[in-house]
Amino acid sequence: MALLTVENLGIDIHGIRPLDGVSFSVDKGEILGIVGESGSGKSLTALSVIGLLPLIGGRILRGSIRFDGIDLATLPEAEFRRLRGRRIAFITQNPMTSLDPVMRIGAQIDQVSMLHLGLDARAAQARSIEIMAQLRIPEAATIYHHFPHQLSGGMKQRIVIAMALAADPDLIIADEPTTALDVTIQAQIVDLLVELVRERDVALILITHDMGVVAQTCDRVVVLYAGRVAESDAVAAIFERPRHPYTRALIGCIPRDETAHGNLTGIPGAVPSVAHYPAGCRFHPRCPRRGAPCDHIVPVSAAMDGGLFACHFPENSGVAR
Amino acid sequence: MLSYAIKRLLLLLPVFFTISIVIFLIIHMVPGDPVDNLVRIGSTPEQKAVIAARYGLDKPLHEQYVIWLTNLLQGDFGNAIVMRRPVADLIAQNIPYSLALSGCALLFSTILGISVGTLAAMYKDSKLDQVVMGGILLGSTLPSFWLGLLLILLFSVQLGWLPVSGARSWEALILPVLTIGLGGTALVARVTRVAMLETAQKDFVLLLHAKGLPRRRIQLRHVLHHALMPVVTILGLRIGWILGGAVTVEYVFARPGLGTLLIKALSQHDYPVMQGCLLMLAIAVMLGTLVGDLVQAAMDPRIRHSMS
Amino acid sequence: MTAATAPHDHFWLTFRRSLAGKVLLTPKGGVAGAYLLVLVLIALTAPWITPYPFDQQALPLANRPPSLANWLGTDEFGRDVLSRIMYGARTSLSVSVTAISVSVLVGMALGAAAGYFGGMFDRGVTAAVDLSWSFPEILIALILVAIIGPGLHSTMLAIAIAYLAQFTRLTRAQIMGLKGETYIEATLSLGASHGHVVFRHLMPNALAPVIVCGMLATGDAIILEATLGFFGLGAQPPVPSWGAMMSSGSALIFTAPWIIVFPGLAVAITVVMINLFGDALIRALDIRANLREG
Amino acid sequence: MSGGAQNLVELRQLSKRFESRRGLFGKPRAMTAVDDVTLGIPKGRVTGVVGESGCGKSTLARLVLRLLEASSGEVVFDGMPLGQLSGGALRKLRRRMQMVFQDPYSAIDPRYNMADALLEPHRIQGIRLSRADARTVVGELLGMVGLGPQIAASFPHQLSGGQRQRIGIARALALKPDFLVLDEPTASLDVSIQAQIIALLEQLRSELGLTYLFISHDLGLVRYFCDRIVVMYLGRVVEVLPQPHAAPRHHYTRALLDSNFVPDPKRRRTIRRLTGEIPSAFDLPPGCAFAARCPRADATCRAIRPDLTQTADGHAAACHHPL
Repeated sequence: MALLTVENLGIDIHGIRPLDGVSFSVDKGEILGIVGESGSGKSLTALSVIGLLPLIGGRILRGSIRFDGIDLATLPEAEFRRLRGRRIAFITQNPMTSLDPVMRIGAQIDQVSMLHLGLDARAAQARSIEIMAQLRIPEAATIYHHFPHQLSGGMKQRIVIAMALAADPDLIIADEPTTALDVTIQAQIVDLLVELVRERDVALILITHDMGVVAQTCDRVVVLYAGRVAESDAVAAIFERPRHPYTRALIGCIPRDETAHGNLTGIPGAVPSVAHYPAGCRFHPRCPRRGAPCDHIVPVSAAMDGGLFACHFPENSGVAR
Repeated sequence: MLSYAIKRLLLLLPVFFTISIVIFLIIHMVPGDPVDNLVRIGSTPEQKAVIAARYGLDKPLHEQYVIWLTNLLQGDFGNAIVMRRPVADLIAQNIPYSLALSGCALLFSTILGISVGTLAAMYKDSKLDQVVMGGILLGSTLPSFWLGLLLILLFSVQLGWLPVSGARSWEALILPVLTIGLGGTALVARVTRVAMLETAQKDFVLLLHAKGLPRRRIQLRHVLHHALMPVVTILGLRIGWILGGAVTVEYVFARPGLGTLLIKALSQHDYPVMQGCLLMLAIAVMLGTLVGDLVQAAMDPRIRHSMS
Repeated sequence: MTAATAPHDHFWLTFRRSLAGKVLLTPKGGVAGAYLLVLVLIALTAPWITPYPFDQQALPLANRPPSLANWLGTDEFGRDVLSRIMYGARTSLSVSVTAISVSVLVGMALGAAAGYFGGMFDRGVTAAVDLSWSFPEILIALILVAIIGPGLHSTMLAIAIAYLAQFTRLTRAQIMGLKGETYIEATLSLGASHGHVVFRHLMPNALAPVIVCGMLATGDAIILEATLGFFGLGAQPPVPSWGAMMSSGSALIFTAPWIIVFPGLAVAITVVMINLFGDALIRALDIRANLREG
Repeated sequence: MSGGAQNLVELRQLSKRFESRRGLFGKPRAMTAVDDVTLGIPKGRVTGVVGESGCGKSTLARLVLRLLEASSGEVVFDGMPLGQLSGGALRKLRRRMQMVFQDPYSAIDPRYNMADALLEPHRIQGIRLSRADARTVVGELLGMVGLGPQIAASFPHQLSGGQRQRIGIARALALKPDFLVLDEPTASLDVSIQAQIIALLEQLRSELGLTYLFISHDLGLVRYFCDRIVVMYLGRVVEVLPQPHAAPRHHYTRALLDSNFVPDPKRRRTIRRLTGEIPSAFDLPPGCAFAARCPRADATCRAIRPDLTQTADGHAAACHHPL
């Protein structure tokens, strides 16, 4: 039994349904990548798991989210609140805007341990400074008294990570934690996250649009396209023998050293918006392998060698086109 | 923080001089000989000469200004032409009434406006929110002098609960404060509501939720703090609104005060009194802005640090 | 609705998608639009449609409460209050619309020049605007009227100057914001002149918020006109204006409250309607909701 | 400079300083966004400029087209020093050098439909077109960037990011320029669209014989797309790679390369931390700007600024201890 199992998740936001039948699971000590382009529903998946959909006017329509034996999809808000920040922590995309600008750094980290672990102010401060030091924040005791605007982007993201660690969570969800950062800083933060998972034995869901980040960090991957799971598998398998044409195309969009000129072509067309999802397989208008059933029959998710894919004409599976 | 306050105060000096020049020039912008504007109609040439010498009217304009300003800074605002008393006395006599009225109205608008705006934002789109929005619309559109007259009609004439006019008792303060306060409340409530709703969309609020903080604590401690910053700005900047409201409302309720004095001076063309009143109002506006800035700086470390 | 859409349907569809449709088909926008249309019609045709001439005095009929003959009562000279309110709409509307139009035009020119070219000119304009913005419009108008003397023309001028800061500030802010848009830089990189950038891109895009703000300010200007009139500094007798009517009526509040209640009501309803219409316009144009806080 | 190819554009000791002041009482401070850059942009090739935020790459792009006035130094375009041209002559010359911008969402006036947007370059340059000609021009430009003629009547908000960027490219090509500055043209697009746009740019270059200056923060992309790579750090050129896959000699380029996430789980990089943060461009150290983060930095590096020195193969690096 995995730590978190999401099954057949569907949500509704003001009458539109941006997620449809999303399933995945993640266990302790494991990094699960959820990868997709804009509008794929990857951030909404994160909000569903931490129960913050109502903030943006959304609700869970169907499916279950099982976390350590608790069904989060039906958990009352009062109980969910005690889980949030305590056992499930969240790291947001843009560190520049994720900290309260009028509150000292330290107080923002203290909040978590005081609220969830019942620490007094002194103990919370000691704990916060210790975590900051573990995250290799130089002069943690000084930075503790700083305000957010006095720190760089990379440092702020470390503070956000420190907040996530403050109550010793079991699961961390990081929503594009490096997208807003510079390349060299990105590498620092990603390395830090990987180290955390290995050292603390937590589960990490890493949401990203970057197949490169996935390849370098994740154990398993879920590829989302237009609110549905296209494919999920172990990271090595996904890159070695992608079954869904979208997965292959997405990997092919990132130039490598050996990519020859003219071989980077992208995927034709554009990512559909929620209001204009096509019928059948949502990828079919852009798919090179599409056939007769693709434009009206939704492909059922099939399992093979530990991976799942939803395609009528999968690659690398012996099914003829 | 102290150095910030001193710097802000220093920044006000050029503003003060600009305003004082404008007010000084009023007397020269009015058609006719400035001397005629400073003496009673029918004064003798001797009387005119005395005034002209006193204000240095035969000297170049900039020297006149220096004389005028020096007198001002020594508390000499000149003599009222029609009311025939030192302007300083008139102002000193009237200012407590205006301070009481504006102070109460400001307090009333701030407290009620922030509470109502916060409630409306927390229960957005509810019946309560709709009622508040309607109240805001009315409060910000009804002409204050008319509202004052209606309140007199209702509470003084029909119900007989409160005095019609004057300033003899504290009850006489209620209707004027209400009249000004409604407009002020509407302004504060509108800014508070919009700012709360905007702040609630910010990333850091999402992260506060993700940390598991209770919703109410997030709203009242974090979101409200940010929402109050624009409120303070608006209040500081538009403290003149309250004072401007006071001008008309004092007149409607026949209360003594700077507003009544100013209107009287305007209609009697009593320029020294006019200048004195305007100067006092200008100083009040400047102090309002200063207090607004300081409160802002106290609330937001980014502003405090921006100047050092 | 199949391929053969009737012309009528086509018109309806076009209307619904047009700006006018988006404003007028909301409940608030529709009611406010209808009221304002009627008010403008009354103002235009007042000389021909009022029950009585506005200056017809009948001293024996003075201070009569509302009756079938005089729906809204009569004033201290026995003049019909309803007729005077209808006539007053002419004064109030023309004064405020003219004043605000002048203010918008001058403010846009100043604000655009300051925002686009920056430098010393911008700093001067900004300082003047900030200074005048912190003083209430009523105070500025009072001083101006005191200097240039009472009357309709000075009221207009006073209102125009009192609101100048607001439009200059808004236009400047708009231009400053738009200046950062990539399409401005893109246009410059094509070799465009400043004139092209200002008149083909910046001004057209800055226009909508300024116009809406001008619309809302017209409501405030009506109040300002009424206030000046109330102090006896606006329209001079016998020309009726809503403010002047209340000025003469304020002494009679205990005996003939209708003289003051109804003109005030006319001001209040008109201003509320202008605001409702402005809100509908803001929504239809999808402009920032906090436009009102300047 | 290198490779024998003739330079279409030459930058000579180009610098740009921004003066700023904090508040009324603050001391005026100067930020050097671009510091003494000398560079040739060879005709018909793709020159890439790569660096992180604050390295001055976007400022450089604007200096090259004289959309910003340089503080010192000059830009020579096809033998003409841009700094000496009059306003009118410069505006005329803009036909030959164009720019594609980072943010396609705000690159087109929201009030313009695509036909108007595509015809604006002609209008600005005072080229009058008949109705029929205008329609042909719009059709051709749309076709050139792979869009259908029905797009002509749409407004920006009706188009996707990728479509808008295609329009941005078409506008830049409308006057048949020789030289395009591409300022992170794919940075705000989805990866699948980014690859489309890059493919389009490659195709256009070979068809039209264009010269590109490609600005990016993505070393992987630059290495794929460009013939020659210029690495910038805090306003200075620290390395010029004559071929995209040449081994780096500057430690910063090495770090950038190490920070790249290769999309291959079998080639996981060993965790090698580049410590420290990018310093503020306001108070630059006297020596090598990278010294604070460099594993090889010593006293010399902190005190003396290394010059960009070139070897025979056209490879240049500004480092006291090159790799």
